[in-house]
Amino acid sequence: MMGWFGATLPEASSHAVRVDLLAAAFSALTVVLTLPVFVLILVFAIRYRRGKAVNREHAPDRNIWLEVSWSVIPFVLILGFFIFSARIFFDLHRPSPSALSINVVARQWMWKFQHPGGQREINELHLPADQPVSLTMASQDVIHSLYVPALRLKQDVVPGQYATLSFTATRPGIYHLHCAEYCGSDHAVMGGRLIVMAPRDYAAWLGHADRATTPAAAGAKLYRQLGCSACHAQGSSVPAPSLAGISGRRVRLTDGSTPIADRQYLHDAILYPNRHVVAGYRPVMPVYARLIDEEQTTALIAWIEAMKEERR
Amino acid sequence: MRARSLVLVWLALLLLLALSVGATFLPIGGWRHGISIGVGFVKAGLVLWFFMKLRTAGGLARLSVLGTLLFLMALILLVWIDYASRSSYRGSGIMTGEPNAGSTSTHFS
Amino acid sequence: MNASGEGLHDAPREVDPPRRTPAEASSYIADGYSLRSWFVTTDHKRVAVLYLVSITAFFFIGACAAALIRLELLTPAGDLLTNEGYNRAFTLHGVVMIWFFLIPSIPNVFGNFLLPLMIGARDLAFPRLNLLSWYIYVFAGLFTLYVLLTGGVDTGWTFYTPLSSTYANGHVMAALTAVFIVGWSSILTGINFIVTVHKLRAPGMTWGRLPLFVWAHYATALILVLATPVLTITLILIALERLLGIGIFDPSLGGDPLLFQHLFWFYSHPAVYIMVLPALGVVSELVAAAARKKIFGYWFVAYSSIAIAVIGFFVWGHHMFVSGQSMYASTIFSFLSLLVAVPSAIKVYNWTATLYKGSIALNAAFLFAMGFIGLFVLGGLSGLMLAMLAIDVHVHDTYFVVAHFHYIMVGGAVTAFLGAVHFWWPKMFGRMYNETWGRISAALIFLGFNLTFFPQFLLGYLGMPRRYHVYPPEFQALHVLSSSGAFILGLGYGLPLIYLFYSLRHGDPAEPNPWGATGLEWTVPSPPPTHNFEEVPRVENEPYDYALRHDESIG
Amino acid sequence: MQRHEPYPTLERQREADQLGMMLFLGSEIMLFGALFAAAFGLFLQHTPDVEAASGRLNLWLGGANTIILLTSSVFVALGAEARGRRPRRLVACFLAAALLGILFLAVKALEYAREYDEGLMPGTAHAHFASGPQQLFMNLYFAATGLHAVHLTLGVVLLLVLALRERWRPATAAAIENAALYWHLVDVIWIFLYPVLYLTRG
Repeated sequence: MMGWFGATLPEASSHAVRVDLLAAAFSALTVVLTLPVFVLILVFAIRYRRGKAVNREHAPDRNIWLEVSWSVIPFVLILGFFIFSARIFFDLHRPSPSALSINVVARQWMWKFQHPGGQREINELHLPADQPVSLTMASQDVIHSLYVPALRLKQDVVPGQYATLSFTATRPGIYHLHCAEYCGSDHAVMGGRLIVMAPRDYAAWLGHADRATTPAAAGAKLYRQLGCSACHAQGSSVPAPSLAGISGRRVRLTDGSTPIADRQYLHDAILYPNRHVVAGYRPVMPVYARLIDEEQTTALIAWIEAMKEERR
Repeated sequence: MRARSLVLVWLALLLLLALSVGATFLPIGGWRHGISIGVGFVKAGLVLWFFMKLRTAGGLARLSVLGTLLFLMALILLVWIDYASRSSYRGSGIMTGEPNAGSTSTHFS
Repeated sequence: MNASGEGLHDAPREVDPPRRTPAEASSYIADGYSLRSWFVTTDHKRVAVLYLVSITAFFFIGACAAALIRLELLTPAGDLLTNEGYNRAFTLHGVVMIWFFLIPSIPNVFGNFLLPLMIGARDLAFPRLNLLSWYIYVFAGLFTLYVLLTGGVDTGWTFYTPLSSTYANGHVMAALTAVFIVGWSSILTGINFIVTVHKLRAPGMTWGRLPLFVWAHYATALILVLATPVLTITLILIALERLLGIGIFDPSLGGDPLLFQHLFWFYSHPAVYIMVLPALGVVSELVAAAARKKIFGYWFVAYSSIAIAVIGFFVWGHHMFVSGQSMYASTIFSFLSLLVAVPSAIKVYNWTATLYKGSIALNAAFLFAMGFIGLFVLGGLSGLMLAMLAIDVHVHDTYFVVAHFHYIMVGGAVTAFLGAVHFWWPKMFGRMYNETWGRISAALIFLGFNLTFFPQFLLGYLGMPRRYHVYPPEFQALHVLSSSGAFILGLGYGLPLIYLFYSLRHGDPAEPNPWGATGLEWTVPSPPPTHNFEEVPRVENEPYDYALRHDESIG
Repeated sequence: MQRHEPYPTLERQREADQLGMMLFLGSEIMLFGALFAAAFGLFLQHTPDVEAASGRLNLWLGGANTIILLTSSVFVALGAEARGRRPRRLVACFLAAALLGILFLAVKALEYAREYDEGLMPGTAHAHFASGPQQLFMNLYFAATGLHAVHLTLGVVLLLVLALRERWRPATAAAIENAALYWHLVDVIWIFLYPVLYLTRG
């Protein structure tokens, strides 16, 4: 869209087009609101400069209605923009149910991506065009922020909390991907490329890409290694809630609340199990926060989610 | 203000303290916390009004206390709005926001 | 002094000006020349001068850091500074410029000097507290210098957790201590100003007769008193986290890094108004004096200062739209942020209306005021753009934000500071500076500033993240433009230092009222005597009661 | 009492002193207020943990301390009331309040010692917590009560100085009033600390 001084910024999604439209319209409003001020200041400064003989009689020193109108009218105009921009913002947080789910782990100073089929990438993300995508992001250390200017999108990744970013890239191409939240020494080089491909090319890329085990399979392996089934399997000696099909269901806790067992819930339940204890059970699960990292946690969650699939 | 009234205020404060401690043992769920904080406000009000002499102080002193409280309440209220409506699960039963739609619906092949 | 006489000072002179005028001989400056006489003074005017000297020193430290940053950014590669070096440079630039220059700049120099003079008082309410607040400032400054000399700190001025609490390894504790200490200086100054305005107004100086400068400083003082303690306690919590690992903001214990951001911005957003409200007050004075006219809509302008201060407390969440804050909270904060636009717009439009049918002197001070209005308007409106949720998601933490807050803080606050320096210099030191050089420097600064920071709006919108010393090569052209602007800007900032210093010795003696302005400070000699007023003035006039000069008006 | 330079009248100077003190207390309220906001945020995020951790604190010692502070406050109010008319009562009241303040600190120290023994003091060798947020709560408890104790200690010193020098160099009315205001504010802060920390039990 913009081509000043050799720098360009493509619009790689329909969201980008809407944001640009909003920004351009707001810039126009800026001109409408400021130009009269600039012109009048210059005109007055010249016309009424000291020493020049002009009519200076009956200069007003107040006019309530004039003042009210120039406070209220710009505000109402801006309010319209507020509603427009809030709608775009809310649309961002309404992800498509058929989204392609990518796991992202940020750490000083790299981005790690994993596709549903297990393909891993570092600092590069290949995605199909015209396919809704949902990134589930976790940070291993400090706050990072995934920023793709071509998509006009950015989301901070706060350690301890999953962040999601949903979008649909529409234009194949290679775009910058940055860390936007200052994260220490190599903040400036914590980035890489977003490569949006035609769906067929993406499928081909998936075939060639370095294919590790899928997150769910990795999770299953970890599940065995860590001995989770010793308690969580049915009929085990130490009673622990069954995990099959738990994902996405409401859970009743000892304090009486019934949160939905979403990824954040499962994340906290694995790393900090005593933060919320399921009703009818005792807080006996060990804390895994210092034993496994965010990637492993994500894999475990993938396996727990897959258990839900199996049950169906 | 006479000494006797000050002592009466003191007695009222002790009574309120007993009330808030007592409320802690009532089986009324989360209301306990509300009561003990509410009683705290009444006690603070008494201290401000009688001991700190806001009763006789000018409007300016009252305004400075009220104004400060206004900004403090703004801090707490707006922080509360954020926590109460964060989309991710945060462990308490107070949250009202919709659950994180993106994560429950995702699946792995 | 009259309308046609303003060029007088540029005319060649037959005789050198006297070394010491009668006014100077009985002024606050003549109270003593020894260092001791300055260091134990409780005279608000002398404390103001102490502040002027110290903030100028810190301004040049901060400017050096800025120069390093702009030099590094001339090329896309990191060739001048290492990653650590760059991170330390921008952290130092932020910490020094915000807490050691901008926040104390106008309030502690001009607020200190002028508040008592403007309201007809002999001093601030608590003169010793005032001196103490300068000592606290200097003490904190020493910590900053220690940080600077021992290698710096790399957390960014925002001290975001967990980077600052767990991961950063520079002199974080010393930097935290410096900011913690300087906060107390702010609080004491704020208390002093509020009490002064309430309790020391001269007879007849009603609230409706206060100069708008005083209104603005009253509003600023409210923020100083009520917002600074929140920063203080937040810094204590970070320090405790670093020292003892108490972890209020540490996610591994279940703490919330966003809570830090809430508390930090609860102070740091209002802190922007600490910097810009005094500037708005200065410009109101400058515009009225230059136009020789009553300010248009006095009450609107006065109350808009209070409104900005109050609303400014409720908008901090607009720094957190992409942080993981609830989207509902973000929407509320976005709406509240737009409310600030109303009082700001009132000021700008009212200044413009003030010029209508005025008798406008195009002197250096007024040029700075005009520059301020232009830059403040652009900064304010780009701020509204940032308050728009969808746009902010794109430009948050990019150069768009950098450009925006430099338009407000540098284009706004620093320009107004220089405007104030040029306007009140004759009052403070009793000498006229060279008007031509003043105009040149105003023009250079306006030009250099726009050349530096306007390209950064484009850079930001095109997707250049902030705090990057290495960047994609397509941004180089705009960065070079920006750096060359910074060179001009630096020149513009250096100039006043020279001709103002020169004027101290060689400038013409200033009359009590060289600009023909209203206000009590212009009724006393320049420089003012130690006790300001021979006898306490009695105010009987409305503020800015400039009479229409019929010799200037036809019709 | 002597009138100082910037003030036209003695009365005005007193008003200014009082207003200055109120503003300072306002900034103190914001200082602790931010701590309360942090505690509230912690409570919202981890209600069960906070309730569990709060239950470990000694409700009765905290309650006793509340009684002590409330009583000291009434003594300070009585003392300030007697200013100018009954100097000996002022001295007695302020001394009593200061002693109660010291008693408060002693009880607080006892509490800290017990918490240390129970392994509730973070950073010590045998500290153990059921969960991270419970440790956080205890941390916040120590930070808040510690900061309060610092304020209280200053208050005790202030009261002692005023009481002891009353005999040969009586303090100004403003100094007495302001010291009293400060003491009451420290009391008010405790009035909120008590329910927030001790009474949030499950």
